[in-house]
Amino acid sequence: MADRLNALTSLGHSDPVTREIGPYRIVERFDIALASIACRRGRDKDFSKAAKGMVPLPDPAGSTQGAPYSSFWVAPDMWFVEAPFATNEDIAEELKRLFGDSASVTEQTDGWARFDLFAPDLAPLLERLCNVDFPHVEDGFASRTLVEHIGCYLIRRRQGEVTLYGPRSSAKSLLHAIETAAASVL
Amino acid sequence: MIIDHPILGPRDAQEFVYLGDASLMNRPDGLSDGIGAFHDYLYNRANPVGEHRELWYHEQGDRSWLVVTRNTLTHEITKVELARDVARASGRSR
Amino acid sequence: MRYSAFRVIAEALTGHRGWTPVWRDPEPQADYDYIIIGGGGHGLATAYYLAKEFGQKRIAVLEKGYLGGGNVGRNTTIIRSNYLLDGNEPFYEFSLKLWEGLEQDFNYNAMVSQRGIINLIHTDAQRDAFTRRGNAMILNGADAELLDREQVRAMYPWLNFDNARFPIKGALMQRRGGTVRHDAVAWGYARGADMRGVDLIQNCEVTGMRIERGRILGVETTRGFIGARTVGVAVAGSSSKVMAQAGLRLPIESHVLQAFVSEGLKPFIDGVMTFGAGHFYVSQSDKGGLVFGGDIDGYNSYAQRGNLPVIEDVAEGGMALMPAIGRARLLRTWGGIMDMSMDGSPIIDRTPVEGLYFNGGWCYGGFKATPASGWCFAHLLARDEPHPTARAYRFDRFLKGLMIDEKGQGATPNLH
Amino acid sequence: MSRSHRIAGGQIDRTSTIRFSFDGLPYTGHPGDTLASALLANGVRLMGRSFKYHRPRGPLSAGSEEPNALVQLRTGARQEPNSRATVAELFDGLTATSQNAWPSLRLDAMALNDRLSTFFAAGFYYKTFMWPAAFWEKVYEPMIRRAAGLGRLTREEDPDSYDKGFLHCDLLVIGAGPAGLMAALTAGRAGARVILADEDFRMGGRLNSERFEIGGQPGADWAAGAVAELAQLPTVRLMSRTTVIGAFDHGIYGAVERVSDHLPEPPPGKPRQTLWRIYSRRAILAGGATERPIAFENNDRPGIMLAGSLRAYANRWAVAAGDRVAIFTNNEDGLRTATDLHAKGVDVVAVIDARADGPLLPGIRHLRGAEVIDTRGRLGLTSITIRQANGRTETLRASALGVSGGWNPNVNISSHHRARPVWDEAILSFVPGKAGPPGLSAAGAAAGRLSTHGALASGQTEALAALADLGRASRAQPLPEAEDAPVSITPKWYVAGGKGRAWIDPQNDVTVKDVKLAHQENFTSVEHLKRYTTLGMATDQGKTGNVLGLAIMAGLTGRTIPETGTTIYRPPYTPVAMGTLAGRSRGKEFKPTRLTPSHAWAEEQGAVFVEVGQWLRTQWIPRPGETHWRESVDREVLATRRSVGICDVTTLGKIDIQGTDAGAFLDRVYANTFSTLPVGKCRYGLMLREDGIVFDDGTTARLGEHEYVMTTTTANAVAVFRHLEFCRQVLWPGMDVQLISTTEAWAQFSVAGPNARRLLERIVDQDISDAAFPYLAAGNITVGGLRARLFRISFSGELAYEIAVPARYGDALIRRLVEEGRTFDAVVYGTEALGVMRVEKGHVAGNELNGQSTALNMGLGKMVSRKKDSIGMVLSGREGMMDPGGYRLVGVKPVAPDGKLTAGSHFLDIGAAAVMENDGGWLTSKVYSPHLGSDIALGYLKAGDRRIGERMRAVNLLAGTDTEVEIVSPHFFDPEGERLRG
Repeated sequence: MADRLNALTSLGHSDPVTREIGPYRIVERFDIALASIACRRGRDKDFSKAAKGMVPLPDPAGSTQGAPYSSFWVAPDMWFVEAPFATNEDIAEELKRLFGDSASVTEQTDGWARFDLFAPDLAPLLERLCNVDFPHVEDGFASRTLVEHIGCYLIRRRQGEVTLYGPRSSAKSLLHAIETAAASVL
Repeated sequence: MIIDHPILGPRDAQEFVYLGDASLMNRPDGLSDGIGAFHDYLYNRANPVGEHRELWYHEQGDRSWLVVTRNTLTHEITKVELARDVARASGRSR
Repeated sequence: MRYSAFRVIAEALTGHRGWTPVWRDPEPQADYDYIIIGGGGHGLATAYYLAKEFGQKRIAVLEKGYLGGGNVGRNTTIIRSNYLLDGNEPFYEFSLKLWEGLEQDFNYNAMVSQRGIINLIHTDAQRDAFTRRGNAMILNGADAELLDREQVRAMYPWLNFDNARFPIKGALMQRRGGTVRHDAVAWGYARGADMRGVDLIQNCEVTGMRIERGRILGVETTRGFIGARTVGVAVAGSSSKVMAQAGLRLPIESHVLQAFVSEGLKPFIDGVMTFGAGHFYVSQSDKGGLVFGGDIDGYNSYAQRGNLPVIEDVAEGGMALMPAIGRARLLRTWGGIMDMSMDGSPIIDRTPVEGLYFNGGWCYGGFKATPASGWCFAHLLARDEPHPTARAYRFDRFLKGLMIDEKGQGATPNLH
Repeated sequence: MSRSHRIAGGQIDRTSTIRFSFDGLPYTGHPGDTLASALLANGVRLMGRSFKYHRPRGPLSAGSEEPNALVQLRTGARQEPNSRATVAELFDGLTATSQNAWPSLRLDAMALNDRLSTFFAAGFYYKTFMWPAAFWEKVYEPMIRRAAGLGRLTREEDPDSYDKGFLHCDLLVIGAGPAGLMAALTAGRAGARVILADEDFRMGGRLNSERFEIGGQPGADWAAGAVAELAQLPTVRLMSRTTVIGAFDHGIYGAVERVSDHLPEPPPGKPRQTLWRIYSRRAILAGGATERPIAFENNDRPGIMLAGSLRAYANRWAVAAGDRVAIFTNNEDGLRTATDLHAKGVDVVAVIDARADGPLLPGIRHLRGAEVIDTRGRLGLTSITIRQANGRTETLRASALGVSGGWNPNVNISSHHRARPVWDEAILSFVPGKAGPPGLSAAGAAAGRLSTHGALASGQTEALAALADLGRASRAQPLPEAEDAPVSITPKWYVAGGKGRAWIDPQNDVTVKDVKLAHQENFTSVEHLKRYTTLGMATDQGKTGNVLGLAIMAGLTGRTIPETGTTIYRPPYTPVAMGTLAGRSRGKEFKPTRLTPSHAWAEEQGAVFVEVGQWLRTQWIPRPGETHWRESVDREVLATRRSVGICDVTTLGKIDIQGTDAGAFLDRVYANTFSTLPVGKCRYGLMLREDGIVFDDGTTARLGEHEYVMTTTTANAVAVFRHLEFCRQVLWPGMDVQLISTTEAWAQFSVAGPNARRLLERIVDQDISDAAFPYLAAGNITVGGLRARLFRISFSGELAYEIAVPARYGDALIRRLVEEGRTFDAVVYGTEALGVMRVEKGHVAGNELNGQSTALNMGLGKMVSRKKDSIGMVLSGREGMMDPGGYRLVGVKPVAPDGKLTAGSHFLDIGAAAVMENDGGWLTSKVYSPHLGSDIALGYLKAGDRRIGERMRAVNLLAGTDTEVEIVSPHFFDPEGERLRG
């Protein structure tokens, strides 16, 4: 058996980057496993039973933190489940075991580049990036949105912390957009 | 424009992709209906001045297809439904 | 009255007292041989040619608002015949030839200006497609040239050649393409038709059609019933609304197309240019305004106004192509209602109602088509048979699978 | 330079001095000045030339409605043509030059047009320049075009950056005059989220230009106090230098914030301007009113300006526009200018009042029932001639004349949804119509409430109404004391009887005569008037002139003004820089860039990349010594066919399709059948649009009983996914199917060539012998224990696989493949070689999948199953699409081996003339086949399937080439497909 392949971040480095621009800290995350779960038609009961106590199923436009599984809503009957990569690299297989045939599970870990944004007040940055009324939405708010023509998922962890998931192939363009906007706020 | 998504609330129309008249839901059956039925289904439109039921896809959102009732003269939107629900109600689940 | 330089000078020296009305404002008569519904470019051209070329009399044009208030008064004034498909190219080339003799024909200076149009190429596949198109144009008797990157650079060195997301690789050029002073087209045809006895009736909206035993007898209007043997509908933008009065559903959706003009600037762009990697096309008017446009807003609308996203999209295309216009200012935006057809091509045809004829579905090809559309519609009205160059513009092409789909987008009007 | 025209008071900071230049001459001003106020303070009145007649022009106004004082601002690549000096904030080092004048502003050769003006009446050009026909393009038009335009655009790239953003609020207040401030205070105090936007750099609106008192203190001070309070309110956002440019659907407003225009250049990282899209639940238009002139002979000279502006220059900017000032008014407000200037010690020579009665001004020569009939002064006003009530005419020396014809509420934004304004006889002007943008109401002068008290009161009233709508009931509070003078105005549009020209639109040189001519020629509809005379088409959109023109036309036709019509305004409220509307989407950032997993590796190899949609793909990888791209591509092709080649195919769309009905679902969206596909196998799928035209193609694999993974073309990935969701949710909502894209999740490489298996055996952990992993096998495998996928499919016609690993390992996999491939002289090939091999194999791709072609055209007609219902099945059977004489995919070879082919060439029979009647079709894709040693092509040829073996011509009339070709099967290479099964 050949030896193991090395992994690179979405920006093409072996280690994730962190950028500081004024009050803004942009942290690339490379340690999260991701998978989508979709409830099969007519299997709602089995689905929620399987999830109970294991995988949170937040309401539309919401997200829930948990251990090991956090998750956020993406579409009717569909959620993205997050877990630490170190312990849950095979997240899709785990979830398949958990949900059996009540759910369609798809590996998503490498489909996305993730950037966590930190600042005392992220509103001035986000109002230049996407059409989300950030000061108005609650913690846990999760939604797909457009950032400079790039379709992303935005999760408001709290007033000063946001997660952005963007398509892995566009990671550089996405980071550039965030950095440019941050610089123009200063 | 702003579309009041039945699940997500008001969302900018920029997040959506427009298809057209909601009559595009009523696809004939390929095994029982012929070219005439499909021709009328695919090509002819009422294209009204005023209230119009139309299909929008929330591509930069939750990927729901919606049936939006919108006035083509004022752009006022009076009703927004999940296309899946409308389709099921009209018996397309069979 | 005949217009000429001499006349202008003579009038100038006598205080312009001699100028007479460009058209009459007649009261509608009880009935006509021909009623043309729609006093826009196509309707006026139809009436003009019906009288001048086909020797017909007792013609009225009914306009719900003011003459030339349709899309002929709200477009980006471009003329060209750079089409691909057999069903289209001969028609648009016929139109371009009519443009070339138009001003002398109707003795009105519409400023037909053939300064050339280029469609930029950004990928090899685009070059292949434009090569196919250019050959089709020449095979149809039109002119076409394929320019390489350096030839384009020589024409417009200030385009974005060196920092482009989608590099310019060349262009398809039609030197006979250009622009026309759009309002003057309507006025020239109106004046010419009026001089030949056509009644141009403004502020007269058609509210219904009188049809008996499958035959049209006339139209109900805001100024009473007006009888007619033959009724031609040329109301692109409102086609579905008017034809619904005859109980017909059309393969057409109405969409808003926005157009834009900048503040007046000293000469910057000589010809017409279309961006191949975004929604942007531009020319510069004789007054100095950059006249430009892009994609339709994309949803059914009769509102004659658009929204901000398309304005931004067009500006993005403009800046990507010509970074020097960053400090030019957008002065005015406006919206016109387009008849978007199911294959992106027009319809000039009979209808199931005897004596009722239809002209519409012009998408945004309507302005450049004005002369040929008028001529061919007049031909159909006068002879009850299609003009050779408009033979393909039939209703039943969708039933028979003979679509004329230049863009290959299928039955999705907002993508044409 | 003449002496300073500064007077006492004003809102300029005299403690610091700003240097600037105009037409090369140095001047000084103060913070708080605009370019116009500073020039006037320096005694400069002449600032521009008009469009048609090149008449000398000075500022008409002190605001954004300015039609005359347009200059070329800044230098080099930062030049801004047509910049209004009346709103350009002065900054140190500002450089401005005049426009549309040669050789100089004072001595403009083109002013000859003014002498010949009688020949240039409205629309004269429609009546001449027709003979000889050819002369239009060759002689007349070039002449006209050279004269076109006012300002000049530099051809350099705009060096500044622009930004965009989104704002959300309960209430947007447009304009920070008394009405807007009171509205914002009312809503802000009630805790509503308020945005107050004002185009000026100093909030307060007219209060900054008047001497009114509010609540016992100067209006400007009250405004400053209100702004200070608003700044303290947590839910209020103050945005000065921000122009609301348009009202769009559902409460969305566009606004432009001039972030750095008051600075020499933007600070690092900062944009020049920001475009804000403001999402508001309610909005109040408090944009004030614009004064209009009265038309009289030679009313366009520098020194003649709107009375309210003359007053503004004196009160706000401490500038007396002239040492001897006269006023011509038809309403009470005009008198205020006289009083204010008089109070500031300026010599007011006379007030010419069109009204016959009313109280006389104390201490000022006040002539009632009088009118101005002419003026003098080539480059600036020197005297005016007046006619008094008794008919006596008199000439007065004057260097400034303030004109007031009444005030037009700024209804602009309220008409952006095409709502017609309505006529208000009391103020002789239009006020916002009822059917304006939903959620927008007007307050203050914009609503026709022209007194300060009226402004404050209506501001509060409208804010309370908005709060009620928002469910935040609040109570009215006592308003501060303010003047509430009634409007006293008499209709006076133009001074009749003269022979000369009286201007209505001074920028475009539209005069009363032009309106009369339009009427004479029956261009009486207001739209015809506008289009024929160009009235209102100038950069000010007719803010000062439109109503005047309308009124004059009404007088000529004997109709009332509302009968004559209204003109509605279109966005933007004031002109907007293109850069602002484009924001950050320009240059390389025009669209996002998508990179493949092998991008970094390919860059190291010096690969040439090509744009494929938003993707950058490797086109070919030159080796040292290769001078022509063909050398590289030929090598890549030959090496692949000889041994093995590797290609990054990650960009192909991948859609994960699961559910108990997944197979049945695929049967309906594909023309061919998939429910019968065994698990662990893949199959080529053909997808049609409902109109029977081919939509997309690709291989789809069955990985489990209820699990498929679909491959789409790179170009259609998004459109196919959208279409599948439509089918799933709308057409067949009863099906148990779930979809999700996995395009980005997997790094996928094609490994093709006789040694493909031997190479992969060194990579994967499983047995992939032909027995274990036959042609069209598909499944999950592992690479060094890492989960991976393997598909045995071939686009090249070789023994080929596509191997996929999680994207993060893509870089490592390409390096491993290259490393292990050395043994076999493996190459990595790009899209060009990919294209060569697929054409050699006769596979259709983008150029054949052109949205106009059927399965039958492609020779794939048999794939459309008629046994089941699928999208496009029925309509693909229409007669026009089943025509045996229709296009068929063929292969094309030049008869002479060195014959050249070009994609896009058309087929003609040998000896046939090059006319459309003889057109046989066209070449879709052309490549050079190193394998066959010649150009080869695919093409669509009428009845092509029946013409195999025949000779024709491939003609490219654009290049003048005409090549004899042989029509062959599209499968140039290994037609039996032995190699790919090997």
